[in-house]
Parts: sequence; structure tokens; C-alpha cells
Amino acid sequence: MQSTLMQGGMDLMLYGMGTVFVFLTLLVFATAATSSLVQRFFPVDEPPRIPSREVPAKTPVPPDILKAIQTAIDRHRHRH
Amino acid sequence: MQSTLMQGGMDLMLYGMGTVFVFLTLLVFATAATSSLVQRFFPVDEPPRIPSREVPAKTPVPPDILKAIQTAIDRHRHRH
Amino acid sequence: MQSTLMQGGMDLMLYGMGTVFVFLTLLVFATAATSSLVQRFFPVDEPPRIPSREVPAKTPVPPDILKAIQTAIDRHRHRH
Amino acid sequence: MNNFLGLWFDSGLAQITLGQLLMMAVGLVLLYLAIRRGFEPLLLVPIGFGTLLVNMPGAGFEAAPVFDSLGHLESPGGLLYYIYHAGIETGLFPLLIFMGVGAMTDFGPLLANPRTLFLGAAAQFGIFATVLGAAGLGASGILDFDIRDAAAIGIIGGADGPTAIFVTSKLSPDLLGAIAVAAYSYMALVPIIQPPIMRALTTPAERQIKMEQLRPVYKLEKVVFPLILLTLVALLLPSAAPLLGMFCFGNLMRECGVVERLSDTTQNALINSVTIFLGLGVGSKMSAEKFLNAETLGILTLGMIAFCIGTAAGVLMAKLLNRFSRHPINPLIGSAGVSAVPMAARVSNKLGLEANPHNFLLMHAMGPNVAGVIGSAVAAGVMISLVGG
Amino acid sequence: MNNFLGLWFDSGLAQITLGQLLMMAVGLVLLYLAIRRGFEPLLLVPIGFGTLLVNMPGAGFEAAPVFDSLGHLESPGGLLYYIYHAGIETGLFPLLIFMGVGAMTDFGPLLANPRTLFLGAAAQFGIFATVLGAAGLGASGILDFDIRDAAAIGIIGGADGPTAIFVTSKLSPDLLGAIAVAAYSYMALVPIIQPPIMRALTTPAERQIKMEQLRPVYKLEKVVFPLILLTLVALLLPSAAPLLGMFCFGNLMRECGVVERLSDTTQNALINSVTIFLGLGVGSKMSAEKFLNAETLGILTLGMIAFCIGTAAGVLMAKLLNRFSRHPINPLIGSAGVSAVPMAARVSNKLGLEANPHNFLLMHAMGPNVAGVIGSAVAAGVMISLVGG
Amino acid sequence: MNNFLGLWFDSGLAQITLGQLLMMAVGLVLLYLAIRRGFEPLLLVPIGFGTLLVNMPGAGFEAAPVFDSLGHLESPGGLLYYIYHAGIETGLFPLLIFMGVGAMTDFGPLLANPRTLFLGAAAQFGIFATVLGAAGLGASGILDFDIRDAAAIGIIGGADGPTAIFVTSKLSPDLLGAIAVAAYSYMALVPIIQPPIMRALTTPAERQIKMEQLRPVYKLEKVVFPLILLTLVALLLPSAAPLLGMFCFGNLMRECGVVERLSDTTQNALINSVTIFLGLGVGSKMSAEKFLNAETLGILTLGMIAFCIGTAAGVLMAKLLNRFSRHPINPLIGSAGVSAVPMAARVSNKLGLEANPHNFLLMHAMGPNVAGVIGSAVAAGVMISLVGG
Ligand code: NA
Ligand code: NA
Ligand code: NA
Repeated sequence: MQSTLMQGGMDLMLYGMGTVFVFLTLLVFATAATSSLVQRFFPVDEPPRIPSREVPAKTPVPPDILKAIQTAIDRHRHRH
Repeated sequence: MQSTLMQGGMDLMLYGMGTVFVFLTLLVFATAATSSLVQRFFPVDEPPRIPSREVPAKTPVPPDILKAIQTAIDRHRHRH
Repeated sequence: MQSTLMQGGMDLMLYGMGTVFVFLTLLVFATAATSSLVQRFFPVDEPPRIPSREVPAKTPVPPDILKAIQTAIDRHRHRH
Repeated sequence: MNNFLGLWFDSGLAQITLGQLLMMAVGLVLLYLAIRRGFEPLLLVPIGFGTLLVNMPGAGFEAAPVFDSLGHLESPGGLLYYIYHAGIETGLFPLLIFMGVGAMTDFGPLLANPRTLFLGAAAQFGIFATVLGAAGLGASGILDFDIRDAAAIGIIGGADGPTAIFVTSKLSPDLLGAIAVAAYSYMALVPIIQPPIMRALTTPAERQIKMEQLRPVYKLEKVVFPLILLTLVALLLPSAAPLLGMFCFGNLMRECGVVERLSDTTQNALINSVTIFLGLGVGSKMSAEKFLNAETLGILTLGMIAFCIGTAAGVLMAKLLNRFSRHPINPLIGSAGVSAVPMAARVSNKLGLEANPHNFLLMHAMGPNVAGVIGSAVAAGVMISLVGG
Repeated sequence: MNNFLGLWFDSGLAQITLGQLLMMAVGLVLLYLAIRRGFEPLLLVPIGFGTLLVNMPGAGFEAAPVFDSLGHLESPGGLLYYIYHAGIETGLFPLLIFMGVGAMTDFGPLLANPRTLFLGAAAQFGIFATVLGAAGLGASGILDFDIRDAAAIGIIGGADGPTAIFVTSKLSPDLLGAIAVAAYSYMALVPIIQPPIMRALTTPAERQIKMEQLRPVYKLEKVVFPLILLTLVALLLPSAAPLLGMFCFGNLMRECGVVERLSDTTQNALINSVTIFLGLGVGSKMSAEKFLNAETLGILTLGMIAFCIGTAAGVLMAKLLNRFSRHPINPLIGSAGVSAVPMAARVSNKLGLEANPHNFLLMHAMGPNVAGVIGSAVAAGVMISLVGG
Repeated sequence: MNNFLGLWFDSGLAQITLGQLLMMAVGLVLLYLAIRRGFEPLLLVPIGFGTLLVNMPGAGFEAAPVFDSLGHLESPGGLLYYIYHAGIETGLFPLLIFMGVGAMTDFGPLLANPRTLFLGAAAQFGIFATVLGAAGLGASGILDFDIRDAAAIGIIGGADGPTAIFVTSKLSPDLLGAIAVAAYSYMALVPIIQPPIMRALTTPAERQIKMEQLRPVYKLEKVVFPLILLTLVALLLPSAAPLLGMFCFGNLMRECGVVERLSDTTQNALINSVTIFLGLGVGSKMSAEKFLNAETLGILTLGMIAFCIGTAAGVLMAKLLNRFSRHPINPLIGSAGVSAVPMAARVSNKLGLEANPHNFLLMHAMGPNVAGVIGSAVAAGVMISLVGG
């Protein structure tokens, strides 16, 4: 019984780490392949985004509010 | 069996279109009646709203935020 | 039967008002004790907040939006 | 032709009863009060509309789902059936509302002046006097109330909607519609009910009493308060724990300063969603057989009396405290002890300004006001403990 | 070694069927249409992703929970199982969506020109003509449709997603995936489907008709309208009450002006959450055996026909109305009666501008557009009443 | 008098056990850590408060509902009973959290440098080494762990709260409280646990390695990535599909750019609401008999070891990759592979700046950081597949 438990733990570790590495390795290849496909065939799709240096804020200001702010600023400038 | 099915479809169409027209006709009359009642008996209740030309934005800027913007603008103007 | 009902109501009133007063009295003492503990042992923890005269707005403008407004104002000022 | 007859017999006109017509009128009156008169619209708009929905003949909003013998759904239930049984019968919706109310409550004024808790305690006398009244009506055979009904009716005097709904759904669910309507209506009527009583029980000199400026309150006091309250509940009155536990949880989220995201959702999307469903679910109990009877009249009358007695008890307790204290208390803030946050505190403020245009009582009255919420929840716990078994 | 074999036999590659592969391709196509072509992405992204999830071999998204003989949970169900059975089978999600749509709908243009309700009525002819077509295909033995299937298919012509899902989940749940996909796809295709029909049925002179400026609408008219609509439903067609009742409730919250908090949550957090779950739940019906068959082809074809007939009926009704009215109606707004809010109204506006660059029809077309929502819900009520028993 | 005795015997003081007192102290400690020390407050505030609630004697937060023989509700269950059984036992809450986390995750840095996925893979060694440790403790009879317990304990090393809760609720629900507390506490302790290990395993020269600027990433790459990930899951490891499926769904909503409404609600109202309930529900498993035992000590110790091993494995893998690559990798970013987003990445950044004030590693470390989330979910899938049957 006891040795079965240790054996189970060993199995989990072997199959587990094996699966994690196989899976993530495949993901590396799939991702790299997709990226080169995108860069080759859809390059001018739109300007690529440079990842910003900061961790992005989790709750960004919604665009409609930004627009409202912009509008308010614009209106304000006109009144001057 | 088959003809029953066609008969069911015909019934649905007749009763369906009939009900739709009866219902919406009654709604036309009820609405028109209410509107004239409102216009006659509660006319100065408040200034009527003219429907705007644009489809309204689905998520308008909440009033408290608009107020905050206004406040920010006002404060800004004072500082000039 | 009837008198049982009245008796139940009397019981409820006595035990109820009793419990309410005992409970809230204990809460008065516990609160007062805690407050004096806090004022004695953690006094400079941070500047105490003076309760404002107004009932606070229930949905304040989120800080990120305030910041966005501030940013917009600042940017606007620079452009002048 | 059969189909056509079917459509007709299905139609509302062929099925409607007088009771349903009258209840739809009741629903429209509730909507009118909420929309045009501003009676607690957040609850009375959904309750009023729920009343309309549940009394539409043949609409099946309250229908129970039907399952076949294997447990498969044959016909789904109505929307209000699901709302009532999932959220009100289980007590979940009132508890979530209480969490939201906790997250919206600022205990600062109470912490600055804890004696105001006594005012919140005294105002609960309205609850228990009304219990006695309802028990009397039941014992004398005038109305059909037992002790559970009497307890649920009394809680109207707590002037606290979710507490009333929570207690009633446990003790006397058939009275839920009438009791919720009475509770919210009278909360809205506080500016009309309370002033005459407050004026009658105070002298002009008392009304002009100026209270000392509230001391500043440390953040730590505010963080610790919900935990102290919870500890007392745990030790003394576990039957009040669901209501006060969720209330304290919401308040801790508000004050601890590290979970603004959660506090914000609790105060907005979550409480708003639950409020809609709570109101509709209460509306589902507004059927003719449950509402159009003498008991409802009794409930409305007793509820009004409860408010009046609670108001008076709060004012008198403030006068009593004044005798024993060197810090003056304006008795006008006693009436705020019934809760009805923040309406009752505003009434205190208004009467204070009438007596002396420089006498701002609002923040002073917020103390008994939130104390009244705690007091009613304690009273609710006693009732559930004593008659809810 | 057994473990390793277990992992392999558990793996998707060893289990996948051709049907599942094809359905995953269908899911990807839906995502492509939604993301790159803008086909109603709010629904088709969740539906498409739900299609992927439910067709992953061995993932168990649709698994039912297993209980032991004492009622304890042995193994929980899959996410989509719970979503489907809690929200779609019961009708709750479509009803909550309808509440949100009501809170987003402005009846101003309709109230300014109530005659446009007739256009919304006429466009429902697409629904019933398609019922007849589906019944014909069933009767002739070409496809396996009974009268309930036919009714559910017809409702595609209502161009209203939640109505279609509500009716189909009641009448013909196995067709839910195909019908929802058809309804939302064709709603997205309105700018392609409608213009040729509109041009074919109108003369250039008709397309240039300039309509009178809409009169201003009082707030009170807007507040009262949902109550009037509800009253008519209560009296005439209770089987349409769930859909139209929640629609009116949402609209009343919007217009009454005293529950902005609730209206705001209804239009945002609540409808967004429910939309995600509704889409995923519909996706759970996108299995190969239910979607990859001749019936789906029939549904897609019939749905397209329904849209065309509805469009034509709306335009022709506008021309008919023009004969009897001194206030001119541009027949281009008739097509907006199929609903597909606000896409169809925008199409009317675009064709109007083509004919005359100063002819703005958008607000005029919003009247029949929202009338079409009411019309479809009425049609849904008739169907549920007649064949849903 | 009976009533009075009843009130007393109902009271908490008369019923409280030593275990409950101790657990309430545990709850207060969790709240202290969350509020004053900033330990993952979004989860530990609700968990800590849930611990207080569930250990209040007689409060009934965990009570099951009672039905009579006809299936009518006699007495409703407690709030935490409903939360646990509806949201945690079914797995719904962790899955919804994962959807929200997906909607908050930016895979840009990972796509710019996919090799960092290997770091996320290596760091999962902490999980499996701990499984072995727990199995050893069980096999030697020191603690009472079976293989399912061992697997659940190991997952603490994944440094991912919802994954740990999802796996534990399936494999070993009695350990849920201890495992969730360990997982979130150690995630908060990452800035203390990791740096010594990172310094011990790297030379100053290695810590100063400057990495190449990340290349820009196309929007299309970001849109396609969740679909690729989902496809791999579907083909290879369906038992990881629930977690990763919802994660990919959330991420697709974020990146596809056409459903901002849904993405926004997913990242705010929805995930916040579910977080509150998830925390309370986990708290409901914090009873004395489940938490106050030697196994909990073992879990806390093993969890700590898991974090250390995972950190070391990530760093060592980075050094290994450096041998075979011409693009330099700073081994400090290897530790971010344990996930604990974004804390671990910030730790990498901090140590990088210590070594070289111009060496910004934050964005580079975000790659392994999010890779660690995927890695843990894959590990979770293996465990559910192998021992969850
Ligand atoms: Na009260
Ligand atoms: Na329609
Ligand atoms: Na991880």
C-alpha cells in the first residue's frame, strides 16, 4: 500500500513534467510558426503594438469616457 | 399527417398575422390616445425632448463623471 | 390559546428590547474601549479623517478616471 | 376554429379576475408613488412592476417547473418563480443587499459618538410594541395573526427593507408582499410621519441644542469596528449573524482600503442587480388572495404605528440621555434611530435648521441612523431565535 | 505504463471524431465572421467559442453531474451543462437580455409617429411565410420538421436573437444552435440582404420622399408607453408576457428617471454577463449530430427567405400606408420593420441618402425598427400559445 | 423563563468550542495579513471573513437546507452552504475567475519571446516534487495523505489560486481551506521567498545580463494565440480544457477587439463578484476539524518547499537555455515561471535593477510569468486525468 502511494507520486511526476514539457514545447513551435506566418503574410495588417514598459492598468479608462474628456477639453479650448 | 402539418402552418400564419395586426393596431390607437391626453392635460409638465438625430450611444458617460470633468475644467480655468 | 399569543408577544417584547439594549450597550463599551486603545497606542498611525458634513456620494468617480482627467488637463495646459 | 377559440380562452380578457384587476391597480399605484412621489423608487419600481407581472392572467410568471418521472424538465417555471425560490426563500438576496448596504455605510459619526447607539436601541421599541399590537389583534380574533405573523409585522418598525424581507421570508412568507410594501412606503413617508411627533415631544429650546463638533475618527477604528460588532454577534446572538455578518463583511471591505475593486462592485453592479431581483421577487407575493384582505389593512395600520412609536422612543431616549450627560444631545437626532437611512437623519437636520439656522445635525444624526440598522438586525435575530424554530 | 496509455486514450487526438473536427471548423468560421467581418460579435464570439468547447473530445463541458444514491455530488457537471440548464432551458437568460434591451430602447421615434407600428407588423409576415415553408418541407418528407420545429424556424424572420432563442428553447431545443446562428448571422447580413429588395420594390421618386420632422415627445408619454404595452399584453396575449413584460420593465426603468442605478446596471454589467453565458449556452447545442445535417441547411435557407419576405412586406406596407395617408412615408423605412436594431434602420438611412443626400431617414426608421421587436415578440407569443402546449 | 434559557443556550458563548475560537483567531490572522501586510487581499479578506462566519457557533452559515417529504423547503440553508455547493463544488467560480484572468492577461511579451514558455514549464517542477514529498509523508504514515491529497497539495506550487481551488475541489475538497490559504499566502510572500534562492543560484555577471528589446507583436498574433492554445489542449489534454478553455475565451474576448463591452464586464463586475463568493466559499471549509490538524502544518510546509523548488527550477532552466541560445536570457526571469502574476515578474525586475540600474526585466519576466499560468493549468489537467477518475 505504502509503496503504491510512492509509485503513484513518481508516476505523477514523470507523466506530469513530461506532459508539461511536451505541451509547452509544442506551444513554442506552434506560436513561433504562427508568428512567422503572420509576419510573412499579414505584415501590413496594421501597425504592430510595442509592448509597453509598464504592467498595464487592470481597469483602463473606458474609451467613451476618454472621448468625453477630450470633448470637454476641446469645448473648453473653444470658449477661451 | 402531412396535410395536418400544412394545415397547422396555415393556421399559425392566419392566427399569427391576425394577432400581430390586431395587437399593433390596438397599440397604435392606445398610444395615439395617450399622447393626445398627455399633450392636452399635462402639456407644460416639462419641456419635451426632441429626439436627437443620432442613435444614442449605448453606454453614456455617467453623470457623476461628467460632473467631475466639468469640475476639473472649471478648476483648471481658475488656475489660469 | 389567545392568552398564549399575548404571552408570546409580551415575551418577545421583553426579551427583544432586553437583548437590543444589552447588545448595544456592550457595543458602546467595546467601541469606546477600542477607540481609546487606538488613540493611545496607534495615534500617529495616520492622520485621522474628519467626517465630512455631507453624506458621501454613493458612487464616487474612480481614481483611475480622476487621474485620466488630470492627465488630460495637464496635457491640455502644455499645448497652450 | 379550435385554435382561434384557444387563443381567445388563452387571452387575458377571458381569464382575468376582479382580484387580479385590483392588484394591477395596486401595482400601478406603487409605480405612481415611486416615480412621481419618489417613494423609495429603487425597490418600489421593481415591486410594483412585479405586482403587475404576477397578476397578469395566464402569463405564468409564478408557475413552478414541471419535471417528468425521470427528472427531465417538461416545462420550465416562470421567471418570478425562480427569483423567489432561489433568492428570497433562501434568504440570499436580502443578505447580499445587506453586504452592499454595509459597503455603503460610514460608521464614522457613530464611532465619534458611540452613545448614539442607545438612540438606535430605543427606537426599536416601535418593533416590539407593534408585535404586541399584532398579537393582540390575533388573540382577540379580529385578524388572523399568529406569533410568527406578529413578529414579522413588528419588524416593519425597524424601517429597514432587507431586514424586514429576511425576517418575513423566514417567519411568515405569505405576508411578504404586504410587509415589504408597508416597510418601504413608510420609509419614504418618514419626512411626513416623523416631524409632528418630533415637534410634539420637544421644546423649542431642546430643538436648538447645539451639539459638539464630532471628533475625528482614525481609520483603524473604522477597520476594527465591523470585527468588534461581529464578535459580539458571535458571542451573544448567532441568530442575527447572517444579517449582521454580511453587513460587517461589506463594511470591512469598504474600510480596509485594500479591496476597492470588490467594495466598488458590491456597492454598484452587485447590489443593483440583486435589488432588481429582490423587488421582482417580492412582487411575486402580491397576489390578490395574499394582499386583498383585512390582514393587509391591519399590517399597514400597525406598520404606521410602529414607525410612530419608534420615532417617539428615539426622541424620548435622547431626552433621557441628556439628563445624565454633560455632552448635550439634541433630541431631534433621536428619531433617526429608526434607521430609514439617510432619510431620517435628513429629517433631523431639517428640523434642527428650522429651530436654529446654524444648527447642522446631519452628521450627528447619522450615528443613531446607522445604529438603528444594527438595532433592527439584533431585534430580527431575537425574533428568529425565539419564534422561528 | 497503464497510466501513460491512460493519458493517451484520454487525449483528444485518440478520441476525436470527424463530426467534432467539422464542428470545430464551424466554430472557427463563426469566430472569423464575428471578429473579422463584424457579424454580431457580442453573440457570435461566445457562440463560436462555445462551439469549440463543446466539441473538444473528452473535455466534458456538457457532462451532466453525477449524484450518488444519497444525493451527494459524485462528479460535477460541465460549465456549459450548468449554463444551458440554468439559463437557457429555463428561459431566464433571454428574458434578462430582453430586460436589458428594453432599458436600451428609446421609443421616442415610435411615439412621435405611431403609424410606423404597422410597418413593424407587416414585416412579421416573413416569420409566418417561413413557418409555412418549413411545414411544407416537413409535410413533403424532404426534411424532418414538425409544427414546433416550423414555428421555431419561422421566428428567425423576426431578426431578434433573444426572441428566437426563447421560442426555440421552448418549442424545439435541438434546433437551438442552428436557429440562433442563422438569426444572428442574417441580422449581421442585413446591409447585404435588404438593399436589393428595397431597390426592386421602390421607384426612385418614392425613395426620395422626404418625411416630416418628428414631433417632440413628452417624458410622460415615454413613461406611460411600457405600461400601455404591458396592459395590452395582459389583456390579449399572456403567452407573450414573459418577453414583453421584461422588455417593458427594462424600458420603464430607463424612462422613469428615478432608478438610474438600476437602469445602468441593467444596460451594462447585467446584460453583458448574461450575453456571455447566453452565447456559451447556445454554443453547447452546436454538436455534430444536431448541426451537421440536412435540417441545418434547410434552416439556413428558410431563415434567409424569411428575412427577404419580411423586408419586402415592410416596404410594401409602407407603400400601402402612403396611399391612405396625407403624411408621406418613405417606403425605405418599411424594411426596418424586421427589427435587427439598429442595423436595419441604418440601411434605410443609407439608401435614403443615396436617393437624396439631404434625406435623413435614421430617426424615422427607428420607429418601425423598435416596432419590429414588439411585433416579433407578439408572434412568439402566438406560437408558444398555439403549438407550445 | 424557558425563552430566556433558550436565548442563552442559543447564544454563542454557551456553545463555542475551543476549535472554533482558534479558527476565529486564524480568520483574524488572515485578515491582518491581508489588510496590514498586503497579502493577496482580494482573496484573503473574503477567505478570512468566511473563516469567522463559518466558525460562529449556531450561526448556521454552513447549514444544509431541509426539505419536507414533498420537496418543499422547510428551512433554508446558510449562505456559505449555497455558495460552496453552487460555485465551488461545481467548479463554476474558479472557471469564471479564469475567464476573467484570461481577459486581464497580455500575452504580448510571451509572443515576442516564446522560448520563455520553457521557463514556465520548468517552474512546474515545484508542483511535482511536492507531490512526491506529500506522497512520501503519506506512505511513511507520518501524515494522512493519499495520492489525491498529494496531487492537490502539489498544485500549491503552481502559485495560481483558482487553479489550486479547482483541482482541490475535485481531488480533495476537505483540504480546500488549507491549500487555498497556503497558495495565496505564499503568492503574497513571493518577494520574500524568491530573492535568496535567485541570488544563490546566479552569479552577479548573470544577473547583469541585458536582454534584447522585445520585438513588436501584431494584433493578429494575439488574436490567434488563444485559439492555438485551445487547439493544443483539445488535441492533447482535454482534462485541462475547462481551465484553459475559459482562460482562452477570456483572452480572446480581450484581444479580438470587437466585444469590449463583454471583456470589460468580465474584468470588472463579473470577476469581482465571483472573487467575493469564491473567497467566502473557501472560508466555509475553514472549520476546526478540517484545518487544525497536523496535515495543515504539512501542507503549509510542503507548499513553501514547492515554491522554493519551482523558483529554483525556473532559474536553472534559464541558465540551461542560455547555454544553447545566442539570444541572452537573464536567469532572474526564470523565477517568474512559477506564475504569481505579476508579483514574481516584479521580483525579477527588482533584482535585475539591483544588479544593474539600467536593466529593466519587467516585460521580459512577464513572458515566463504568464507561461507559468498555462503550465500550472496543464499540470492540473494531468493530475485530474491521472488520479481524479
Ligand atoms: Na432600524
Ligand atoms: Na422583429
Ligand atoms: Na504557475
